[in-house]
Amino acid sequence: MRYLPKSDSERQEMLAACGIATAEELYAHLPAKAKLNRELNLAPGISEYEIIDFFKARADDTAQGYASFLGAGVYRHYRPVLCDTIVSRGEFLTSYTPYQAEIAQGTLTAIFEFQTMICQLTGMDVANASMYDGSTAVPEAAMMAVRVTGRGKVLVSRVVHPEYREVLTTYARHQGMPVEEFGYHAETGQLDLEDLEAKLDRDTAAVIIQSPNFFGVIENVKAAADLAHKSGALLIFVFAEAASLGLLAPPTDADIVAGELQSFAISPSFGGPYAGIIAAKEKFLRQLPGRLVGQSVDSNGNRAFCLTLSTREQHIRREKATSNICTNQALIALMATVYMTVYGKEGLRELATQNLSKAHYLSSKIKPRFTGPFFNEFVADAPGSPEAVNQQLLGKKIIGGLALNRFYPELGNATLLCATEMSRRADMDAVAEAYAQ
Amino acid sequence: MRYLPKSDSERQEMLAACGIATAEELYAHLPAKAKLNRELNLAPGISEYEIIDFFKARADDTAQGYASFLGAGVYRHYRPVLCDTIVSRGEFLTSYTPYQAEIAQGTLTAIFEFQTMICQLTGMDVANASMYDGSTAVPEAAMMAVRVTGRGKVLVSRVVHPEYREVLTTYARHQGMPVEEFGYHAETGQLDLEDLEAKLDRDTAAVIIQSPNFFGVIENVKAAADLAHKSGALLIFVFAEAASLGLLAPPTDADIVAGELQSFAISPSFGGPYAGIIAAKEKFLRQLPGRLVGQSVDSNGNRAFCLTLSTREQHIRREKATSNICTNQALIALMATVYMTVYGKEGLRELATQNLSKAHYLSSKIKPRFTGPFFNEFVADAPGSPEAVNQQLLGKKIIGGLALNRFYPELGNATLLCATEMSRRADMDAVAEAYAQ
Amino acid sequence: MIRKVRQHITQNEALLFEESSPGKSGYQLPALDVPAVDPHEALGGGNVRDEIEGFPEVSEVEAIRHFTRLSTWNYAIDLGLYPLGSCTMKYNPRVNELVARLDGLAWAHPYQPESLSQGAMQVIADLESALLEITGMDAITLQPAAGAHGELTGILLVRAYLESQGNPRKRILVPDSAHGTNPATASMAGYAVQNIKSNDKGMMDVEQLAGLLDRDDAHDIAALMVTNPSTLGIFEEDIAKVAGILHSKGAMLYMDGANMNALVGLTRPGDFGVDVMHLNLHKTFSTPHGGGGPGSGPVAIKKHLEPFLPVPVLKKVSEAWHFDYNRPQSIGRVRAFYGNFGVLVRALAYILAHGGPGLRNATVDALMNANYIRRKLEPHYDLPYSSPSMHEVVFSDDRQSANGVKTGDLAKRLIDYGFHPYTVSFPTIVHGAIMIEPTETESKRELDLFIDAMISIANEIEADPKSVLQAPYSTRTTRVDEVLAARRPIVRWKPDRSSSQAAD
Amino acid sequence: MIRKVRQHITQNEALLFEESSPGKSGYQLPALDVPAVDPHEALGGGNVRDEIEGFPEVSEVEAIRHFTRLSTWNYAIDLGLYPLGSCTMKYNPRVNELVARLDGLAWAHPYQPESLSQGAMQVIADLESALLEITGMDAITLQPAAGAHGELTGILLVRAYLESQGNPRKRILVPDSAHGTNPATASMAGYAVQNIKSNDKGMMDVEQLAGLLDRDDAHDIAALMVTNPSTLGIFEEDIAKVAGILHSKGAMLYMDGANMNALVGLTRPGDFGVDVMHLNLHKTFSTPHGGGGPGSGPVAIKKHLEPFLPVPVLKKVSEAWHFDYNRPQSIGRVRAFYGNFGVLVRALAYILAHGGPGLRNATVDALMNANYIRRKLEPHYDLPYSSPSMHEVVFSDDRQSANGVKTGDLAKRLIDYGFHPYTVSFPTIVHGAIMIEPTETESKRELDLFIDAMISIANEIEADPKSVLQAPYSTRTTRVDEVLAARRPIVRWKPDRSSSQAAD
Ligand SMILES: Cc1ncc(COP(=O)(O)O)c(C=O)c1O
Ligand SMILES: Cc1ncc(COP(=O)(O)O)c(C=O)c1O
Repeated sequence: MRYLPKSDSERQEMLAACGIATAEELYAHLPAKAKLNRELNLAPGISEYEIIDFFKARADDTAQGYASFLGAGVYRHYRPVLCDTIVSRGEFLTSYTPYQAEIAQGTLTAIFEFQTMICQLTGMDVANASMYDGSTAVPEAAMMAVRVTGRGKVLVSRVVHPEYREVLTTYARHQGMPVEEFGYHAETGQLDLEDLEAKLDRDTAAVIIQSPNFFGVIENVKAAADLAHKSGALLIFVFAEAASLGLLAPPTDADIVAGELQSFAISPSFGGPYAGIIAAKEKFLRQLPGRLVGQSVDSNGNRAFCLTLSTREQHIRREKATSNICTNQALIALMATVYMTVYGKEGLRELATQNLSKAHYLSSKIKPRFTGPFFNEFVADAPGSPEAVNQQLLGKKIIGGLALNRFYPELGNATLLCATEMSRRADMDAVAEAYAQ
Repeated sequence: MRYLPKSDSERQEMLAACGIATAEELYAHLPAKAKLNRELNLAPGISEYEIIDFFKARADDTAQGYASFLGAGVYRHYRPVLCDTIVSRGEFLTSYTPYQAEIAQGTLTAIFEFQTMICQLTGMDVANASMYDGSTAVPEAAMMAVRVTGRGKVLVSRVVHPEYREVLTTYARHQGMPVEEFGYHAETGQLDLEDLEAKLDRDTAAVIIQSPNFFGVIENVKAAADLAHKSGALLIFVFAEAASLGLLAPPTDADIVAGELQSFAISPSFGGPYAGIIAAKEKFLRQLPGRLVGQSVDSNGNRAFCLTLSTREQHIRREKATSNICTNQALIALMATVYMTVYGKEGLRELATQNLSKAHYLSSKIKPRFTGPFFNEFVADAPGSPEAVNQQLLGKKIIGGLALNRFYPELGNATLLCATEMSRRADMDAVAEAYAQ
Repeated sequence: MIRKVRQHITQNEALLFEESSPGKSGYQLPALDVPAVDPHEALGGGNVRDEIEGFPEVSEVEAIRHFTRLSTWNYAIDLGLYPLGSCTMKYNPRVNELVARLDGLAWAHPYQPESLSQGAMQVIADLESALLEITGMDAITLQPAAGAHGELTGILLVRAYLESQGNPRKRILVPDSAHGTNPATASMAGYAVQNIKSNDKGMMDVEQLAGLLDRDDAHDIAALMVTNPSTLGIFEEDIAKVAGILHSKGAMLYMDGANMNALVGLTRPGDFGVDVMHLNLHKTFSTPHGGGGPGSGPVAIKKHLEPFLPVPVLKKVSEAWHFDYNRPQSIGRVRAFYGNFGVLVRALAYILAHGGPGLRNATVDALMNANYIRRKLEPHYDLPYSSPSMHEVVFSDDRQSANGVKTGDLAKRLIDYGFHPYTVSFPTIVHGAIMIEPTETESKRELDLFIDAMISIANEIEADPKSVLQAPYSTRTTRVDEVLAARRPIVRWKPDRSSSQAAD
Repeated sequence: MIRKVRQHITQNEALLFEESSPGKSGYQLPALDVPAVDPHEALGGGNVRDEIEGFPEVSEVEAIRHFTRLSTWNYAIDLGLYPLGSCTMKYNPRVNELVARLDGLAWAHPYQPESLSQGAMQVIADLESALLEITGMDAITLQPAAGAHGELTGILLVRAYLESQGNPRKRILVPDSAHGTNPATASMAGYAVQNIKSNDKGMMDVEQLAGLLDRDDAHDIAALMVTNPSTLGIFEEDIAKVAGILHSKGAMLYMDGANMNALVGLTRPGDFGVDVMHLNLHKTFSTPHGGGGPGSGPVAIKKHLEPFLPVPVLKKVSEAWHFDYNRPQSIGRVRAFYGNFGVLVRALAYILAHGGPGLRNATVDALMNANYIRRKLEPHYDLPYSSPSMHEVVFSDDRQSANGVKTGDLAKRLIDYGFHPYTVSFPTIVHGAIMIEPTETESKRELDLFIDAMISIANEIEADPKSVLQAPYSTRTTRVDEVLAARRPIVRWKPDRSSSQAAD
């Protein structure tokens, strides 16, 4: 087998060195009853060529070649070639968590840069080395707020990504952490400040809002923060569309930021792997979940980096750890780091402005349902059932917007349409035409 | 511009350091009449995304998705993923000719291994670091024979690849090196030994034969070598299908081997870049054209490699050099080196045997025109005009065989059909069906 | 004599922020094909940010050099043996990277119509059934993003099941040799953790366990979380018996499958009483660790837990794959969408490459490599447990620490010999643990070099223990001050005050 | 102080042949879907080889490690400045690698029907017209595989043209600053080479040339081959006049365009009298050098040479591209098929990325970088020619060799500072040449580090010249004995006699 670097005679030599005659003796001690006395019922191994063929056939049985106006937490952004070039280097791809700092400075330095860029983007003071994704970063942030405030409850906006909220619910359920939702404003599509205010109480550890929210609408972060702070709760700011940070005011009024970086060179890949982050104010540093890289010096006094504050983590603190997270999304975070580097200060802004322009071109032809300002996606009512208009668009090799009744039954025929820098005018015109009927 | 690592203020600083105020002063000394007083009439630069789009459109306007039975010097073999993985490493991709041995041991070691593998494959004693391709290796080998023998003329078999012969003719024409062709046997498709014998004379420096020859037929190398040697000429053995060397007897009777490695992981790429080689008996070492890597030691006595015997080459010997070649095909040779490593001793043989089996499956359904033994291609007469049968196959997304009348008008409707390990039985059956009509 | 490595020159590199200068850039966007919108107008001034202070401004060539230079400071599987115990650092086939990047898979949006997602869903389905065959379990979810995430999912399944039986119970038993994620998980799922001691064979103590489960308060034991083979690399011989004891009290057996690479093709958790387990696809099924992730932590279960699986569950409805959300007893989602799909693709590619018999052969080679190392190093290092080793072997630094050299120092010295260290100080039940897992993808040649290095270091420690304490000597970064890093945490770059003043 | 690099550990690696053992393999073929053929039966026993003695037998993981380890011993543009004069080592954009590998281009067979090759032919056509615009010439062939190959093609065109005029003539004039390929080419094309001296400005001596062409035997001068800018980095100010003189005698002006990167967008050879020239796409248009190749050496010509172009010539016939072979005056083929197509793709991608104005900006930056270095190093190194520098600058080791340190030693010391050396001892008209070409893709930061290094070495040579002679000190391979290599050439591996006996 091509992945096994041994000849049979070497195997014999090694078994002899172990003092045994046959490979079977290596596992002779397994309880007889537990032993599998047959081959696994899986086909024999196939060649590289056949593996590629196999997956090409699967890939052909998808939406290859379709334009798409889906967003809703997963965005089609162009992926600069450099991102794959860098993460494909064996030194990054095939290394482990950088516990041995002296031979992991490459990874450590890159993560330190990543943490820095996340702080610069979000206006926070500190950021961790990554979470699994945005959806799991949200409950981790909530748990952090609970630890920090000593309070138990979290309030979450109904226009936080529905799947993020579902994950929050799953995590919260058995931790004595009640989760309550507050509504949105039917006209603006923004969170309902009055409802929030009404639900805030002395046991509220955190208020969780997302901006741009699931409807694509930009929230008034300061107003929400003020309300939260007034009752002693923290504000957790969630973002699902990282590209928006190139243009939108950073959430400096928040206490904790939990976000999803998929937009930064991470392919949609049917839902993962992506990379989440948690960033926060300096004072919450020791309550962060996940890995952190810190700056130090080596024995020659040269700047060097290492994993730090690991007394927060499961491998030291066990049941008292800030989280059980171990493996994170390092390589994906590196991809995002390369992305942020390639676009840089100017590029992220221009990119965001292009997204804004494309979405507003589309909204100039399809009336948005909500009046709040939006970035690169917005809600619009389909002329009839969303399924019908989408079916029609599929005929033109266009995947239309997401039908929202799945998550918001009250919205009837509303759809969520997203345009990015990759959306072509002609396709947008086709969508507009379908909506005009 | 993304490839230019300077800000405008840095440019100003640097110009100031040069003692000038504007960039124009850098070329103010160019003769006024020679200066281009307009912008180049080329479109403004485009983004990476647009570049990919541009070439995807070109790529879509080709035979993408077609099965093919073309060979004739360019073979469809599977390319193991490792080949691109390795040559994509910046350390190999973006380094220059290894003149500075101390920081080029990676390239040097790999070339040394390449030279060794070529010797092992061909049965020769020495091999160079690569030539442009097979077609240019042939005249270089001929010139080498002229230098070695002090004779002027070369005899070349008509079943050496026609384009190789054309290149030979171009090179030979102005060097006082007459090139004469000898024929092939109408029944076996092998070179005509009688014709060769008749044309050999005391001025013949070399006899050039190819095996498998352009008809796919395996030659009797020893017989040709004996004739050549009897009259004091060298035998130059040419191969265009390197995969055949996995199975066929190496040309140990030859004095010089000139070959094309395209079959070893090098994509057809509309004709190039490929990699040629010249290998030879030890005694001709100093007459080899092109670069050579040799083994030596460093000042600590460790084994080390460096370019050697460069007194043969143009940068030292100028007009007396063995060739004018400078840039060669190093990266492509590296690709072939990885290929030979991945397949290895057993793999090349199994690969060749699969090729043999596929071609013989096809020949079990389509009668070969020649009786000589063949490897993975053979000549067969089309039922009518080759164009007609090929047109019909195109309808099934199959590219048929090469019409030979282009090079051998005497062969009428003959076509050259090639099957490799990548040829599928169903496609071969379709070809057979078309030929059966 | 150090045969594996030599010293060589390496490029230094500043941080990106230090290489930036205003106006340099590495990108170009296509020209807009729609009218440009003024952000202030479209969004309102208050919503528009100022420039991102300190953000990188470099060209493409500087970006590629930056990360290429950084990369050369890393050790990696592609460079040699990476014998981190418990981490299963095996060769990551490159074809898997290629197939995961095929457009149709890489660009599949999780919300695109199911009719246009069948290929991707088929990949999930194929992997699910292969993993079920390998584990002998009844059902599976691929949603968890890593091992620890799988643990949480698995324990939530246990909890939901017990709840459905009327009582979620309170405690989870965790052997003292367990990985830190096990207790951390139990606690996140709302359980108290009770540690249980291993016996002198390095295995669970069945008597003790039986005792525990015989006590009156045993009805509040929800489950036992056991790693098998344990983190000592030892197969829990009494696992089936333990399962029986637990089941008799209505408690569940959770198996941490991080070491499943020792079992594939030889024995199946489903056949020895496990109710729920997770797999680490990034270990057993060789998806790249990438400097710490991503991973994937599928959870496989027995029938009785099936109603509680996270939504959605993949289901075939009239010849087409379909995501089923209508699962009233589900624990809910543990992650958005369907898991780390790109990792799933790689794991399936790995399974296809090996095939059934091949997976078993790989397991056997992994066992052989570990036992070969054990045999060769036993004369030089203390082996605290003599039970048979499976895929890894755990020594202690007992003999070396007598000379003042601890496992951590020894590990640093190993770097000078050209190897990544083994896992240091884990499992904690072995004092000064030296935890070595070679995996099956190491050649005899590489193992012999490693063994020589370990023996040579043992000899150095006999001869001159002090010399080892300052190691490594051969890396561009010498020993890093981790204490300083934690005492004065600097977790992000900030402009140098002096230089930023100068720039003002 | 060396700021650019530090010492670091690097993996050693034996040769593949030394790592092989019988039965290891890195491949698997799909199962045959046709009956297996017995080679002996199909071919006759005499045609079937024995096993390939000594050929590698390693697994995939060993293969990837082998080449990855080897790669780490290389310097590369991706790691830093590579200031080889005349070689134009500029950044190689990675998108170019991607587009060259698109299936439809990479798998295009040169003999597939033209109707199914239009996309590939369009690439050739687009590149042809861009290069014609850039050079100001009338027609072009992309067939030659590299610069030297282009030279041969170009001189054969001259020869064919002159022959068509009745006499191919006998001599080619070559300035003493020319690259070795120029005289070697002339000789391969059947011409005698006459070297001509440069004047004290480092340019061609027009008087001398005029004299030569005034002589009675001038009618046997076929052409002058001149590199412009010359290998001194100096623009030949009198080039148009020289062209005039040559033309007046029926001789041709051949321009070696290896340094065309100094001219793109500023001036065009077609506008200053050149009849024929080659380009090095792997220099000016940034296709990767790959450790020595591949390249591409298009030849651009004026109208009168067009009938002689190699076959085939690309032609548009009723809206479709077509290869025209019907060219009775053609010199014939210089290479099979249509040239190094994959390199052409990359060059076109480079041109598209820059665009017209962008290409000119790149040229200007290249000039600026060279002149910046010149200014900064002039106080420390002897500058033999004071004419304005274009894209490169040539110093001599005059001041350093007074202390016994030659350009070659200095170059080796530069390695310790973290840089690839400049071009050593070329052009030969400068004694102890130090030929520096930074290219436009170097940042000020990197140039400053280089300048510091060069100055520091100059100082070292003043202080302690001996210390420089043993450099480099920081590479895993110290100075290699090139004399030994040439005296006792070992150009292939052979099994060690002692060990092979042991194996017998
Ligand atoms: C035994 C054991 N359990 C659990 C884990 C956690 O898995 P992950 O890192 O994928 O979250 C690990 C990984 O280090 C492990 O070794
Ligand atoms: C001035 C000059 N002419 C010609 C050549 C030869 O070009 P190539 O190496 O592409 O054959 C070179 C390349 O080194 C050169 O620098």
